[in-house]
Amino acid sequence: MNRKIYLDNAATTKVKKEVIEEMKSYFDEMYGNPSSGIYELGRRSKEAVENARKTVADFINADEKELYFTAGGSESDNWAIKGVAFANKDKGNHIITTKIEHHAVLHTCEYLEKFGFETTYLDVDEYGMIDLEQLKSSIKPETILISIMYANNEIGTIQPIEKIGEIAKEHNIIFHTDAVQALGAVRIDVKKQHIDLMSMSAHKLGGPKGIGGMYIRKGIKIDNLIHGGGQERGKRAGTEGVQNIVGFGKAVELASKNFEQYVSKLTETRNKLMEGIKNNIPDVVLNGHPTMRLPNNVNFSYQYVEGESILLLLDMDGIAASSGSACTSGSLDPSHVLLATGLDHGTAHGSIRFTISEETTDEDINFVIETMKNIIEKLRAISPLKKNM
Amino acid sequence: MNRKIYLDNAATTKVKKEVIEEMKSYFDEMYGNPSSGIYELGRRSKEAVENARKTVADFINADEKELYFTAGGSESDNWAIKGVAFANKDKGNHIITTKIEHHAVLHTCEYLEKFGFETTYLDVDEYGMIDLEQLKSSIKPETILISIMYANNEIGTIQPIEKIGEIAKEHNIIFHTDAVQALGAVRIDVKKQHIDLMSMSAHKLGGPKGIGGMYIRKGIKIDNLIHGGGQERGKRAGTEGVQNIVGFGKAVELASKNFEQYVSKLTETRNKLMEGIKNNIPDVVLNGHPTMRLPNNVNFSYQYVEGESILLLLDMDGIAASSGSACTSGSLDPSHVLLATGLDHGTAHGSIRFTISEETTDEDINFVIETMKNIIEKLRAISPLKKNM
Amino acid sequence: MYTEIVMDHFKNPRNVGSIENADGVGQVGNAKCGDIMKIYLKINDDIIEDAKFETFGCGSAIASSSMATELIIGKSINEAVEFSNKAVVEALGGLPPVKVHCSVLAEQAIKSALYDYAQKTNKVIKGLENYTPEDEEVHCH
Amino acid sequence: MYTEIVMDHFKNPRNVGSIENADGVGQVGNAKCGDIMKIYLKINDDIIEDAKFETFGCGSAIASSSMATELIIGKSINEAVEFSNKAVVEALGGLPPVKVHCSVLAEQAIKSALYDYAQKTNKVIKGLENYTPEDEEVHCH
Ligand SMILES: Cc1ncc(COP(=O)(O)O)c(C=O)c1O
Ligand SMILES: Cc1ncc(COP(=O)(O)O)c(C=O)c1O
Repeated sequence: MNRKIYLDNAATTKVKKEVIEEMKSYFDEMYGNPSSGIYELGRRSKEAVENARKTVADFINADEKELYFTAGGSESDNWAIKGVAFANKDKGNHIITTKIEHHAVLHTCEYLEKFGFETTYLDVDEYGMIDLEQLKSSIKPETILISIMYANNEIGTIQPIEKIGEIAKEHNIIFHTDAVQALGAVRIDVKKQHIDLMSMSAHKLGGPKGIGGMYIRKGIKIDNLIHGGGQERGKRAGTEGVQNIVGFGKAVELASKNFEQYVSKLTETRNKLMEGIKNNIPDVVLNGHPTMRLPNNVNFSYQYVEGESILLLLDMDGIAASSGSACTSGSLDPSHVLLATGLDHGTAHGSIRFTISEETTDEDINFVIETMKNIIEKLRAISPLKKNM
Repeated sequence: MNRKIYLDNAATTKVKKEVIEEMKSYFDEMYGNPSSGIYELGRRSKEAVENARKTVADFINADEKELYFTAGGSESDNWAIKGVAFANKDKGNHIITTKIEHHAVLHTCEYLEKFGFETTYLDVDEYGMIDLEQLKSSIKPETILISIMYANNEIGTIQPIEKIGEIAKEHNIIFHTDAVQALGAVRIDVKKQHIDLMSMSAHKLGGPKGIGGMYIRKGIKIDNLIHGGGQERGKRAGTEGVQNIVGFGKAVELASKNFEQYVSKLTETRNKLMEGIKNNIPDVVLNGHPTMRLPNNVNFSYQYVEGESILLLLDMDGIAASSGSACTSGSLDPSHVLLATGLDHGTAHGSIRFTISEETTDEDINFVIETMKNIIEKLRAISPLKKNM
Repeated sequence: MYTEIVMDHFKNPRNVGSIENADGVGQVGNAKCGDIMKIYLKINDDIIEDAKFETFGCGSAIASSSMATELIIGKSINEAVEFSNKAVVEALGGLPPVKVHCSVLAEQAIKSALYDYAQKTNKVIKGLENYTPEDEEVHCH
Repeated sequence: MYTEIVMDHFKNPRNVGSIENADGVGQVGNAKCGDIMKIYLKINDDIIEDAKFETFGCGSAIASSSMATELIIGKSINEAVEFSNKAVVEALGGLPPVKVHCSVLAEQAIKSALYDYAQKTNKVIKGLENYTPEDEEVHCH
């Protein structure tokens, strides 16, 4: 079996050829430090960084002065939440987020308890959607930050970001959204959607690992997470990962071309996979919202079987997938996201996420459906749960 | 003038050919997320990260379990200082550092004032050396951290790290050292030198930008700086920059080969440049220690002239150098490091740092000396200061 | 992640299924923790003549069940009571630390099946005097 | 970073040097801030016939001095008093924001030289009535 089908694009993506090509010359030709603008090598690097900044900013309808590079989505999430909390603690100590955020948000909020901050974790419905009324009623005079993810990494559910932005704005509360999974999959407009802070990560859309971005609306009060040199207009210290920034810029540039076409093709392929599984395998539960979901995300729970064993059998057939988020595999707890949607533990344990890319073919889809059918049959045959039902 | 001589290797270095070669396959072949160990692509990435970890750990005589990857020196410095401060604030609120640290240390200490921490900034002598007696007498019952850089980025002075480590150990205080400039230039042994925490950065020794490391001795109490997923054994969240980590590992592997030979060759070349400038240009002041200095660092002040104009003229002749640290160029203040050594402002403004690499030839050195002679003459001819002396 | 032996027993698990009118049946684990193991024993003259299993769980849980049944078939009851998860781990060529609990589960499933046998036959099995099957309260490992 | 005009004036500064028995000499700035500008004026019939400078400072300080002297040679005293840093910035094709203060320094050096001329000749220059040379207290820009 030499076929390889990579369907874990929410964990990370292959770096695109054009991106690699673009990055190449920033290793040993234009290797200057962007802070060394006094000489040519330095200026070239600076220029490259600023070009990438403009590309990324344009893509989300931000001003390039509002766009900062970080080491990835986790750093951005930490920066947004700690930075706003510490800078605004004279105003209040209350944060609102959801039960289905990435750990980079959840664990940061937990950490802030030690500094006297309190967090309200909003519920989600069976589709992973928050309730705007609950959001409104959770707002207190001490609320300084609302952090709600754009699209969920496990189940793909897309939140009503613009409405959340409006509510935050009405109440004069800073609104952060983790758009790590949304960037390049959904049309984002930080102005229209009233987003104040937004986390991004390059490796989720064909860029390199270890580089990310943060949108910070002009005027937002936020402390630095990484203090030091004057890089990123004094807001994020550290010699810029120029080659990675260039790669991030290129990945965004590629994503912005034929964006609508790309999304609709992806959606079509995704639907084929979704339908195929639903129609060929009994006793499955779709996780996430049926329509308000990422165009690349397919997540089902397969009753009476456990996820890891499915993944292992998939791997033997050359298919890479994930059970919940990449971060939680290896852990024994079922995904907090699935539990938040009301799934019981047993069912949650049997969930598999396929996240496709534009390289995914119909042939791949058919092979995956067929393979899954066999795997689930095989595992159910040895499961003591099936019979009890 | 097509000659290009890069003498700003303390700002950043060219990525080595072998490093680029090693990184290559981690973009679009082995692009898996190391957290996705369930399938082969993920396992390969994980393996690559662990191999690099072992290489870097071995080089500093650490256990690989004590080595963590970060996004660079600045993140490591921030993590070390904030992490220890926040984790040990029940023990005390006092930090000791020096006046000549990198801004990543200084600005972090300043930021911590807002949380009730206090910092003592040790003086240095004219060579940039701290006084061990002053260190001892600065220790209070509330002292929880001593952070003293291994080698200074501007003037190259190397501190008596082992003695500092001993003092810290005697008093049961955590000792952090910023070894960003020292790694690959000085033999480091975290065990022998009683180092508890150590910051590193790959781009200073032929590795890629945007990746660094932190040594954390087993048992040291430290909070995370970046919370989230379980990467780096739960201590530093964020999808690993695998390709960059691989590059870091390779750069360290290369540095560890023929290390003594490399250092002695570098020292020899450096001495030629130092002697050449001293003997050919009048009214210069050597900055830093004459012998206890980095093997690649040459830093002089040229009286009556200003550094930026020297750099511009050097650039025209294809020579890249720096006036103080890369981070401070573009700023108007003279370097805090030079002022701490007792230099007056005028003299400090006229300082130029050359940092050589193993690629620097004798021919380069001679050309630089000749060029500097002409530049200094030219600028002194239009300086109003010269005549007043 | 897993040894070749683990992968072999996972891919081709031995002794899958149930035994009709088994002399002892034990089920341990629960869906909350993500693994349930059910072991069936056929016992004759104090000798375990056959063993079968059904498992809901990860790769190592399936492999552990498979290996455990392999190891106890042919053993006497007294030997089977002494049976420890270490034997499973060893026979599998090792398990990742986070997965060792799967082998513990196998040990418990066997004990539980022996206990069931003892109850049904009104025998006292040496070494099982103080054994009581896992209560319903859940402690995931 | 710098425009071509800045680089040209930096590389080949015009009017470098001093004027013996200058009619007016002004020095502003200080070593602490990293720039000192000294301007010498030769004035005849209220016309600036010649101007020279000596500068310790960064590239834009040298270029600003060079451009400023170019711009005021041939000007009347009244025109020179009105002379503003904006003219220097404009003529140089712009300066980076952090370097605009260099052009301010050039304006001040000229004013200071005109003041010196007024003191020496006991003239009152319109527009300079309230001018006093920078005191020694240092404010870096
Ligand atoms: C001594 C020292 N510490 C810290 C840093 C920061 O390292 P990085 O640029 O990798 O964040 C540098 C270099 O810029 C340095 O020279
Ligand atoms: C929704 C979400 N937020 C944050 C992150 C963290 O991003 P990174 O791995 O770049 O730190 C991820 C991916 O791991 C994610 O899916």
